[in-house]
Amino acid sequence: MTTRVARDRVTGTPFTRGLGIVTIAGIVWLVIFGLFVTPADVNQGETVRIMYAHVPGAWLAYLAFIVTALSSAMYLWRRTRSLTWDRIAGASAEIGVLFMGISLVTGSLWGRLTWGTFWTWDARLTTTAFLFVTYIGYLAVRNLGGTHHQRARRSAVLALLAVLEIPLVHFSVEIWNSLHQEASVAGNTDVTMDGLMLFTLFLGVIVFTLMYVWMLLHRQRALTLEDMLDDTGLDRALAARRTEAGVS
Amino acid sequence: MKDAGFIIASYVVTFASIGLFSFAVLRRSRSAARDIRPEDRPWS
Amino acid sequence: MLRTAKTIAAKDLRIELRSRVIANQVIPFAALVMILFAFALDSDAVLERVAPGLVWLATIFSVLFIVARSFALETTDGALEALRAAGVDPMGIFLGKTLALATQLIALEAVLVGASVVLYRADVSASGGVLLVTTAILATVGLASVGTLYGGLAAGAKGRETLLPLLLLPVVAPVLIGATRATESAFGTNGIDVSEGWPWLGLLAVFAVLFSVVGAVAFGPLVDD
Amino acid sequence: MTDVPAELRSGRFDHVVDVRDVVVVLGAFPALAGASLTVDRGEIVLLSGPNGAGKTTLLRACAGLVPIERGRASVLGLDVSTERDAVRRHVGLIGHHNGLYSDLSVAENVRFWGSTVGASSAEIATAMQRMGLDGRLSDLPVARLSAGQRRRTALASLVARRASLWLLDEPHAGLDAEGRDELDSVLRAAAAAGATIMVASHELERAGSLATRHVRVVAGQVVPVSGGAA
Repeated sequence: MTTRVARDRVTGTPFTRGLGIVTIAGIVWLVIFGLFVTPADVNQGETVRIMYAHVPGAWLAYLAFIVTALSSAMYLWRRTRSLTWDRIAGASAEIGVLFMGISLVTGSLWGRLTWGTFWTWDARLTTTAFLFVTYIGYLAVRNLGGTHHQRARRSAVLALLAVLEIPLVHFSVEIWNSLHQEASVAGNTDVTMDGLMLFTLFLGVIVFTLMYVWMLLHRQRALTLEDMLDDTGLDRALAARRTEAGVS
Repeated sequence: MKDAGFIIASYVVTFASIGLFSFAVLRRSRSAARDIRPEDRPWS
Repeated sequence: MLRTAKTIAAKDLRIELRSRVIANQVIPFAALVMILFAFALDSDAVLERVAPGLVWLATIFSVLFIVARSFALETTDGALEALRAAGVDPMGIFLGKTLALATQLIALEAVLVGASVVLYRADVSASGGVLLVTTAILATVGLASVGTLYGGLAAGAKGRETLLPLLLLPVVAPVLIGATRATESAFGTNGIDVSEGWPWLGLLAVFAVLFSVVGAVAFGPLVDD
Repeated sequence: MTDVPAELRSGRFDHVVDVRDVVVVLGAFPALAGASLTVDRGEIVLLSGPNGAGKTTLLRACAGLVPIERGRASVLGLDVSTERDAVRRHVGLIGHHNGLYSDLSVAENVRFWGSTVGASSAEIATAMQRMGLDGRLSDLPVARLSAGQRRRTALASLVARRASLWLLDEPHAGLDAEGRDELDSVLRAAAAAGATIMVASHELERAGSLATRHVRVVAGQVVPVSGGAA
């Protein structure tokens, strides 16, 4: 029985299972509504359908980075120095980098169709690209090694520094951009959303948020297992060293 | 009909990467769990 | 704390005075980059237009080398660890190393501005000169602070040569933007008036203050394991 | 980890070094696997044992340089984990690295380390003199010194910053015979004046004659020496 449990739901619980089923149903619903049920936009035409995948993805990336910052702060603030906060921060940053990468790709596909260009140096886009690189750096620092608590403190400080950096980058790019006044990309991209389109967008945000919670729980537990694995390895090595000492 | 290709591509990119990531997480935790007793897991 | 900072800064500058690694290697490198830009862009008109940006781009690349050198001093014979082991105030270490770094950067920037006057025909008026000096000071404080902060984090790590640019370059983007725009006004590039440069200094000042204060607080936890 | 008894904090303590069941993990390797040791004021304790047994890690644990995973260690009544900065100011560790700047001269290095605690120039001159570094040698850059002369410069730096617990990892390595005698007499004088010294060494003959007590470190634990040497 125990082996079955170990095989079947390692990082899962009844809660995450239920959540997973709801999420998958939501994804199916979202895809059907996004691709087929909603009407084409007056200005953007069919292109607007990318938005139902893009906007929730971008929202999620920002949410994930906010969670990273908050749990890093919690790690440093709480006297217990609980590694759970650190693992939540790490797991959330990984998911954030994933979704930011996805939304950069979907965003540039959308941009190519609407603006005729994959990329524009608009403040929001540029900040997003910087955010992406910054958190790749954050993940690199998490893998530097050392003890769990060394990793936790280093990366927590770094995550808080990133929070500081982002508004500065955004602000500077914004005023840098405002000077250029190059005919800002194609004029007529305003979306006039009808009820069904708005509903689908909200549905996307909700479905993606559920998906985020599911991924975060699993990733956080996987990190816990990996950390525990280091520790059980330690117990065994400790026992081995003690016997060694007894023998000599 | 270039639009359709782009639209479908963006959906595929989104859900394929999410699927791959989730799959990798589950597989890594499964291999990590081999040496840990289920009753030691704080969430079960 | 200030005594520690003074001691550390004096030590770093004395080492540079003896070894002349920055003077004989990094500054020539930066000047070389300016010359290579001229080959690549190949037109006086273009060069004149982009000269301010090139000065700061060359500075930021050189910062990577100066920071790496600054922490190589500390790690080759375990001096940084010895400082930690002696309970020396990390805030003092941070301020001292930042101060030494800033001094070296100012010398580098002077050379680069000189090079852009000679190579790219940049033109500085008296009022532009005041703006330029203020810009250089504020940008330098910011660059030296983040450089020391992330340099310390990367110092002991494996793969520090590649980690440092990955961490540092995204952070210094505001300095690059602000300093470039201010320098454009100081040079009068594209007929921009000197007075248009001053607002950019606000950005540089915010960056400098923010990262020198935060750096002083965060340096200890980042370096100390 | 956080509940240090009040009487230890106030400066009244039983032992200068008090290490209890300490586990230190480097990577995934338990470099110390439950080590216990007490050292009193004025002692010169020799730590011997095979390579990789944990001698260096034990010294680094006493200096608050490695995180203690389990167990507790205190130095001068200060907890090594929670009052690390205070511990460090009283401890001088010389390991495989000397912590010197090779572009600076001997005098500049010693002065630098002395000035981190605000030592006077008289103190610094004395420190160099006691390590035989006065005269011509003092103006040479460290890069041009022999290994033995560098070690003496590091020791002089330690004297200059007034450390009261000295943790020396293989201090005799690389010193010539004269330098070793000098080193031993300096260490004895320092111990007599109230410093506490722990020496990790392979060279039992040399370090054994210096030490007032001898313990072995084996497989990450401290074991008494059979036969009770010195």
